[in-house]
Amino acid sequence: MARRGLFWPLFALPGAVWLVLFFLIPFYAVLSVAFGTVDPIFQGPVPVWNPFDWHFTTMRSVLEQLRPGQVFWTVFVRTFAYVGIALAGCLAIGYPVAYYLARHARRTKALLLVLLIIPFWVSYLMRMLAWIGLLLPDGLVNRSLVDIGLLSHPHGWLDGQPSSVIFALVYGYVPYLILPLFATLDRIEPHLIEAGLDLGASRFSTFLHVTLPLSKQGILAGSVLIALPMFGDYYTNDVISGSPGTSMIGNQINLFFQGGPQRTTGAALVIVLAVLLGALMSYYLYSTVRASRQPVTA
Amino acid sequence: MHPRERRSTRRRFLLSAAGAFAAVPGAKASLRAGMPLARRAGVPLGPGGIPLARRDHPVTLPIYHGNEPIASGRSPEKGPLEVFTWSAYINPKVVKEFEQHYNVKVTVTSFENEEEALSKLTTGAVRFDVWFATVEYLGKVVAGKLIQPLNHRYLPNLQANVWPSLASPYYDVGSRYTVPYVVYTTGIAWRRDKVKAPTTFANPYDIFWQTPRSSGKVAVIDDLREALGMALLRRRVVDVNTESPALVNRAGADLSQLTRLVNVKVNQTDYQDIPSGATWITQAYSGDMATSAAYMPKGVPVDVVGFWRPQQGGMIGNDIITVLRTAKRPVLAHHFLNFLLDRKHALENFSFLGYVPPQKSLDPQSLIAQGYVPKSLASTIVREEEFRHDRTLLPLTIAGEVLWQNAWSKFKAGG
Amino acid sequence: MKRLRDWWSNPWGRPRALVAVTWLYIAWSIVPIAIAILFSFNAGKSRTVWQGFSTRWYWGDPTQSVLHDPALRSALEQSLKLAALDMAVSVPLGVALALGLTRWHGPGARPVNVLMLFPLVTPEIVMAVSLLLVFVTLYGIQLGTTAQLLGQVTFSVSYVVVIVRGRLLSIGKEYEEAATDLGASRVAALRLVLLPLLAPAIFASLMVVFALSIDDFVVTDYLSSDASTQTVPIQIYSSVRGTTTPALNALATVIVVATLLAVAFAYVVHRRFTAGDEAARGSALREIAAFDV
Amino acid sequence: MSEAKGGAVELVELRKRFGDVAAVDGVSLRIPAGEFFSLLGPSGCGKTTTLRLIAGLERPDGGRISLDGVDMAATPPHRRKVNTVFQNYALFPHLSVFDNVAFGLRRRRTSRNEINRRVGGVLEAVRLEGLEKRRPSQLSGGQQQRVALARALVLEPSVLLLDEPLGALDAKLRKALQLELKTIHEQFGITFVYVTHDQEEALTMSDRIAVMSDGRVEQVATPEEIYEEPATVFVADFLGISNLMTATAEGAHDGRCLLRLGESELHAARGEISARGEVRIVIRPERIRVEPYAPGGENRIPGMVERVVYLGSLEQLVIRLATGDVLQAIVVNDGEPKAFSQGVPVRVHLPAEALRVLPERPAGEVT
Repeated sequence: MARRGLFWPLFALPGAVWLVLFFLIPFYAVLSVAFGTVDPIFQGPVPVWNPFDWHFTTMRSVLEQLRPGQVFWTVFVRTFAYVGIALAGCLAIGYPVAYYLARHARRTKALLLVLLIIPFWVSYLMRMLAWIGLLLPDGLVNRSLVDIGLLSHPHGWLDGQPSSVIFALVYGYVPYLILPLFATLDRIEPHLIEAGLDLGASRFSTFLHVTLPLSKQGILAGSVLIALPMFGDYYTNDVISGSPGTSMIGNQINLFFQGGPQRTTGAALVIVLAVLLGALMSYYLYSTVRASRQPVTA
Repeated sequence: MHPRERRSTRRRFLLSAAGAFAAVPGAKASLRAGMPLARRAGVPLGPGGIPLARRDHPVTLPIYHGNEPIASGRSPEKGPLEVFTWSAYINPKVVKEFEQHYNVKVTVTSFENEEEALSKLTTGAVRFDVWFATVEYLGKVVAGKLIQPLNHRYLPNLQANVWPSLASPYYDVGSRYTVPYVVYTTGIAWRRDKVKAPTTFANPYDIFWQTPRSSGKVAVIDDLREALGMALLRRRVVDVNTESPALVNRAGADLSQLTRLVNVKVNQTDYQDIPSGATWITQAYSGDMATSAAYMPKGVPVDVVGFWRPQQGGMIGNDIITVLRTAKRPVLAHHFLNFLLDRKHALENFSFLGYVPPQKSLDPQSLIAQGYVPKSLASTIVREEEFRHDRTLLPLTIAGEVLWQNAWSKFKAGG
Repeated sequence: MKRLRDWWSNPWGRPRALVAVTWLYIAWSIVPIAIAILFSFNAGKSRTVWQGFSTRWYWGDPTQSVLHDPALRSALEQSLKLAALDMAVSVPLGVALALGLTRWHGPGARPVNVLMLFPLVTPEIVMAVSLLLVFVTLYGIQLGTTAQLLGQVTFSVSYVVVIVRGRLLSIGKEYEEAATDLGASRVAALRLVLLPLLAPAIFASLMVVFALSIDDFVVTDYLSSDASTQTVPIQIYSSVRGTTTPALNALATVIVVATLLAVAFAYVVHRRFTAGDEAARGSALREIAAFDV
Repeated sequence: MSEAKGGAVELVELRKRFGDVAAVDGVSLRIPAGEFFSLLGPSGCGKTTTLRLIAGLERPDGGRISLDGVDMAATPPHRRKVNTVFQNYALFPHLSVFDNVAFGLRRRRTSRNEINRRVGGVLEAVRLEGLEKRRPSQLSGGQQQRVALARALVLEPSVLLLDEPLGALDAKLRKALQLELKTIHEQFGITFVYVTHDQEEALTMSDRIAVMSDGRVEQVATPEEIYEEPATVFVADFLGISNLMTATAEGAHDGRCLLRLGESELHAARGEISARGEVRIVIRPERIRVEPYAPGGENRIPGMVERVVYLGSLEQLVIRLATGDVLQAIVVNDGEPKAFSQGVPVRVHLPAEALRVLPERPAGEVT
């Protein structure tokens, strides 16, 4: 009978071991490096595995740089601003589209769904590549704007403009928002909306008082889902701007890891980022775990 | 037609001395790890206790017990020879010739930048025979026993062909660990058709700071030593290896000012951005500009590209080739080094790279005459005597590295 | 004004403003990609000025085409190789984990369940950094294809679990019970009944993993060792800002077309598998979209 | 064909808990071979769990299950000579009708010819010939139900377990299939254990019925007994509309129990006639005689018609007694002009032979 009890856990075992080996322990390695030392010659990180022997100098100095006016403060504030604006942009575009698709599209629904899914399957950097081609000084955007007289000479879209970076973030991440939003909106029973209309509410107020509250979970989950990777993004900024003036927190971490031996500092920054995002992450995990339990009880 | 389209990535790594990284808390970390920071009789010590090489302080690199040169008279091993270098930094034709000559296979693996290469080599994540390095890290890699001393019996071309000053350079007296590969200078490249020349400014470096309506069209090299070094030269600081916090921080602040003034870009794509017009003013390596002609759009003559460097006191340097201590084919590796120092192969490399090899027999004027380099870019040719008075980026103490890294980090953060 | 309001708020008509927004968005999202694909067929070197149709950047050009430029070709090969390996490892691993987590109600199930969700929400750079550090400081794993595969599987497996688990919950236990009741051992019930019923989800997982792997830049880049382990996104990243040729567009196009073909194929297979299963069939698109995490 | 093939099931003190809930709480049953045995009760009473315990799909926490005298505790479900028709049939959607039915035979490595023969035979028995190649989703509900039946029967089990097999079908189809199931039972002669919450279904089909509540068996008896002689308040209440009243019993007199219901005195000839103290008494609506109002009479209580519900062949009267109790009575609609209409005073006759005294269960056990 013991075999019977082990049958399903055995299925979970390889995956669980994998996650421990390649997710949990690696994260601990970041801690061990951030609170570890460096080797005297190459200044490479020497992890300290025992937490009782940890050194806090690196972290302390990173935290000092996080005070208002210091380097990391500037970068964090800029990152939060970019992500915040990009998120608002994504919602402003994504919500109406998801709403239309879920509520009103009928015959065209399947076609629209396919069209909305296509960008989802096109590599992120390919989509950036596409825009870079358009935004180059002699690209289509500049040429059309000059042709119709909106610009007197080509604009340097790729010359380190914060607006271009935010635009690219919106373009890059909005597909990841639309699908979860659509899923949520699609789940709202039509009769709830009919009930709203029946009870004398206008279309708009039905939306405001029925649809919007019911889709709140989806909005939050979708927002977290795209905000988290945006916080760690460095490549969008790299390919669209390349100027220090638009540097984000991901760029700083990348600088420490791919550009030099100061991985200890990089690891400390990673931990700071993870802690700051912890609230967002736990919210998302919480709602996901709760949602995944629903079908069982229903 | 030079098939150079793939050369993009190499640019980021050239001369990437202490590299594009920053180290806010590094100083404390290194003290904690017991770094030797003492100065002995006025000679600063670098990482591993090896004195910092300066032109007036030549350094004989120590040979450690257990890391001696290979014995003479051995025959080359069977391949494959594994070479670790910047991408497209060797003419594939030269590699093919070596393969045919020795009847071996050569695998050329490229890295993204010197720091990445170094950290991969030190962690044992990769293993190679030959490694192309920079002078800035030489002390470290010798003290850390990453590379092995050379046996000159296998390298007759070194004394025969190479400029005397680099056949036994001050950073490695007697060429115990290294042979030179190519030389280069760092200057300013600009579009003559878009902006005024650097020479029209009282201080030519002010072209970066004082060209109106150039926002987004100005770039510096994505290398902390080069970029900060340029800012130092602008302030007429001649010691580009200074460890004075005031000077280095001021240089950093000057660069940050560029961010505010012209949204300065930090990249390594000067060699294509100037021809394409994406950039009008950039800090540039001589070798990169030498190949401009290959990147000019149709109908734009190559002479719209200008390259300026001071008559005296500009930035100059060279790359080095080493044999790794863990090399599995050390004899073959020595032969490879010697092969690259051969005049014919050096010239083939030059035609591919645009970077001048320090060969005695290569006359700069003849390179221009033979059409390797356009006349308008004659200033990209490097001559041996320039090494006497120009500035070279050299190793720093750990504290110095940290200082430079901090200034760089601040600039890169857009602060 | 009134006419405008009526037009907007006609309770029976279609919400025209929403129609406009939706179609504008779709145009905005797809047209740039279409243009980039178009320029991969440019006869000239420009990525911005049309100079006639040609396939030189795919195979015509003897040195710079995707077929002939060793860097582009190797990036393409490495991308496809990693995607295949990632699918081969993470799908079985994820299916097993999903089965285990759905059917096992022991004390260990819940922590694993939560742990499984973490890779979905961890910023990629955090994962990349932690994997890099653990590989070089603790595991001694050489960077390169192996390390890249381990990294990709780590974030892919959670997607597989989420997709498969969703289907498992909708299937319920009764089919397995019926099978054991009819004399099938638990293993036979799994093989003959549960796995065939999971087939649509497994196909969806394969496609999602393929796309994740092909698309991944950060983890793959951090764990790459040399030029031979560069993938298409890395290639795009490192050369997109320069004056590269339309060969880069061609490279990206190959990947886009490969992905879309794979998705279309998966969709067709999905429909076949669910031919008798109306409930599953309706969700086919959504399952393929598979982001209802 | 109706020869018994074994299949005697015995459950002894069977127990199963899910968390805090005792789903099966000490069930003991003895089902002889060949019987059509029903487990009847409201949802959540433990009848399905009992069935699953017999099938081996759940492990009991305590007690014993034996089949033909052999303990089956250690036998996994796929080795038990017991098969199940699941509530929603659980037909494998990816397999054809033929493959669904052949599934179990293939697990037993039956030869191809034998499979063809037996599947053909059983499909004939359930009248599904010609549909072998269809997928379950291409069948009607009734056809799916038959496939599920065929799939289980083809394995020639000793016991067939049926978990609400008609639950998903419409009323008319249910009636037809009830008869069909009964025929198949007779044809195969094996034991049927039938779970249902539908009392009418249980009454029409079963040889015997166990009424369950809260994981316990309330009563095991033939349909007639269950209906006529409910052993407990629960059984009485669950089977049809019952008129339950609380009265005071004063013990037996001449084989009848003397009861006081308010002012009235009643005699009951059935049930616990020797009971004393407060008891529950029950009478079926159709056994109540409604008479025009007149004072007095044995077992007769005055009342007033509150409502008349027209049921087609019958009429249901809701009558409020002088004692305050409300009764339902059924009278045949014989075409006479309506004698009893709303507000009319009547006299209600509760015949002693129809009036039953129920044993009072300890407090807390009755829901």
